[in-house]
Amino acid sequence: MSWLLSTWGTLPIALQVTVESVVKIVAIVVPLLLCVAYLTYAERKIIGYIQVRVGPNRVGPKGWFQPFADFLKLMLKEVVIPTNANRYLFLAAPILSLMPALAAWAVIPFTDTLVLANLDAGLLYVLAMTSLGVYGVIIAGWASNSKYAFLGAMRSAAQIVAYEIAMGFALVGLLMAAGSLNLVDIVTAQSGGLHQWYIWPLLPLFVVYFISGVAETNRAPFDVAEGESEIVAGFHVEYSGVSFAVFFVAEYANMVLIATLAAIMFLGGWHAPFDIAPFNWIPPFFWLFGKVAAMLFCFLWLRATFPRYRYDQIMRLGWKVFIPVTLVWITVIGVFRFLTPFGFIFR
Amino acid sequence: MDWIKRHFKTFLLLELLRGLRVTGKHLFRRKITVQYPEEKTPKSPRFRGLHALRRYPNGEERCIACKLCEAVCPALAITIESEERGDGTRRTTRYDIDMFKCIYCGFCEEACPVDSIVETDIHEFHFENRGDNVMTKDMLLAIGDEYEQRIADARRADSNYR
Amino acid sequence: MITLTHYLVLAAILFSIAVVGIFLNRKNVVILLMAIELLLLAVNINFVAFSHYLQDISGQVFVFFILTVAAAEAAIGLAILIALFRNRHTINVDDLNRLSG
Amino acid sequence: MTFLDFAFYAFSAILIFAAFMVVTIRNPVRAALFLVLAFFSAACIWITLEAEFLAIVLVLVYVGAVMVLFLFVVMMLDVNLVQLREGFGKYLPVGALVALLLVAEMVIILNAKVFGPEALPRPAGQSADYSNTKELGEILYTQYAYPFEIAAIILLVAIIAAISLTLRRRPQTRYQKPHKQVAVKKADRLRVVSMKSERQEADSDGAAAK
Repeated sequence: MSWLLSTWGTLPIALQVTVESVVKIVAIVVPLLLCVAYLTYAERKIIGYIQVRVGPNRVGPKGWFQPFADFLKLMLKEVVIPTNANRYLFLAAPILSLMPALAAWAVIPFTDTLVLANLDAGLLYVLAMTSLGVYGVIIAGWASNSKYAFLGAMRSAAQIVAYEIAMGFALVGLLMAAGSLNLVDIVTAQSGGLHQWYIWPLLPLFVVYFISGVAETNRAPFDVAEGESEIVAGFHVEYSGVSFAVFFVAEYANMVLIATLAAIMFLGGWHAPFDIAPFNWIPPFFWLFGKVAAMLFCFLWLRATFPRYRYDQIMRLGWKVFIPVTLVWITVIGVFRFLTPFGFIFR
Repeated sequence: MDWIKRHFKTFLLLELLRGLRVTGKHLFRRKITVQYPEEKTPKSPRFRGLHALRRYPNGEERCIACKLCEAVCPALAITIESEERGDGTRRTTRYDIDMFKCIYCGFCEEACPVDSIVETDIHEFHFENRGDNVMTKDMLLAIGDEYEQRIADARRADSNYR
Repeated sequence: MITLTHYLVLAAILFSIAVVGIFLNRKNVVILLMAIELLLLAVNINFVAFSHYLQDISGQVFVFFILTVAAAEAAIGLAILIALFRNRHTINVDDLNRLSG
Repeated sequence: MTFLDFAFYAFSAILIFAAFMVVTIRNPVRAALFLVLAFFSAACIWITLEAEFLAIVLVLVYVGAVMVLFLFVVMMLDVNLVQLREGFGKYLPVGALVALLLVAEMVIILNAKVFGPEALPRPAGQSADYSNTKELGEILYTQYAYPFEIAAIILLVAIIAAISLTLRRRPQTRYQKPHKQVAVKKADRLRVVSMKSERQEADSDGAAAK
């Protein structure tokens, strides 16, 4: 052991830093992928329960190994590349959609010290990374050489771009309240109990953010991008096997990301709702985990409840409802915080 | 006033919350799933599954090659050839049902004057090779022999309603 | 050691490539717009590099404004392009001569 | 070679390659994708210059929004590529000449000692609590407040211009008005009239039949 440590010390600094970063990245990505795997299981179970079924229960005890069975099946399937498809772009698209979904996790704080990169402009970085996700979709649709894939890609890209604006405005309101782009600072500003969480003063922004998040990840009821009844399966019709699995993982990783951001920004992150005895026995990380799980449950609950929106209604909701709502609330925050003595509400 | 009420309803998402309440309640309802291979739901005696050719109690095959079933079959799944046997009765030499064509409508069963071709309540069967889907006379008779008791019971249970 | 010259040369090369691009693709309006974006990017790199080496944040403010204006330019340019394509069914610069006498 | 040097050369190489592909490649969709790559590597280069905020904004605005717009337009337009490639070779000599001139002039200027490492050494890295965003914000909202507002107006004008340029009403198309559909109440459509039940007299009915 000591030998290992002394050898480690003799290695060049660049190598040390690289190895350390890689280990940290793996330490984030592997649990994340496990979460994604069990999110698919949870989705099938919860939607099953809501539909008065029991969901998958065959592979392993109570179906616990179902995600691995699914993964194995997808690994073993053939990756079909359509005729006249743009081969390189076709294969690059799934990676392009997964990469930003994972890259955004670099700045997500799990507790006040457990964060890979405590970036000063963390919120902006997350926004930038999530805005890259649209490329995977567009390229997949275009490179497939299929009209259904292309239509799905166009729909989904327009939808993602539209809702990103509402989402960005919701976050502008948040950073007006928090006065920082640093995610750790944002959570620290919410310490002290349930009443300090930003969900109360920023409730409209929270609702807009969450619904935009659902739309951004192309989840039901905003999943016109893959509306089975109209355009088969949207941008990933032509994908099979591993390349399809990567799209799938990217969608779920984005869901987890949106849920985590909602927990961090509006629900007090890793802080317990009450800073008294039974609550602060639980370590901070598990509070964050529990909040993320609750947000993810809402994702699934929405999917199980609402029918798919019509496309023009989605566009109307994004441009004509959400953006004005966020703009109004930003004005309210600004006026209250800086021009009236009630500014403490939004602090 | 009405206008205000409507906008309150819209912006508080009341209707959406009501929908969520309904699904939320169902989350905790008792599940009614039947774990199929282990548990099975009861089947009606009229269930129309795999076909079988029956025999009389003395072992003589019932089918007299009247070809009514062949004629009535809407999917043209049945093929019959027949000739005279040594004792002067007419019997089939070939009785094939293509199970891929068959739509399990039960018309053959209805048409049969001697209750020979019947549909049993067996619905769990499969084929492993191409061509296996065409059931020949021997196979159909074998099924009939094997499940005669079940077939007879089902017919008796349903006899009041025929 | 990377000096200011490195960044300036990089920007110069980028600028030249974009100029060549304008010459080469002088029929295709879309590529022309892209080449203009590249020109602006080269200029922005210069601004950021100067800002860093002179320790003056104003350069970055200018980049901020250039980004704003360039985004507006791209949006309007593409809108004009779509309007043109709808009416003339081409994006060839040579065919867009309705206004010449 | 430090990590910074390596990063600079790597991203510069990618940037120049991508820019070259943008102007030479045949397919406009691929050109747009290479432009995305160019912007992305430029953002990385800006990070080496400690301009994190602008780098992230470049990714957010350009890669995330403007290039998506470009891709949309390029994919939707059904352009005749062969026609657009005419004269590609014809203008190459002129273009190359201009480019060479440009490079030569810039090299002459850059060779001078003003930008050398002696005149302008690389500034020491900022301390860990330095915030590029904060510094930029402080100067942007004080000294550059008016230009900032003018930029906002320009963006607004661009939004309006883009919409009004591409908007077209198709008179023969009938649109649905979702907000009106949603707002309809039972009382708007259904009127319950209370009236006495009617019964036709048997004999008059019979008379009519005759």
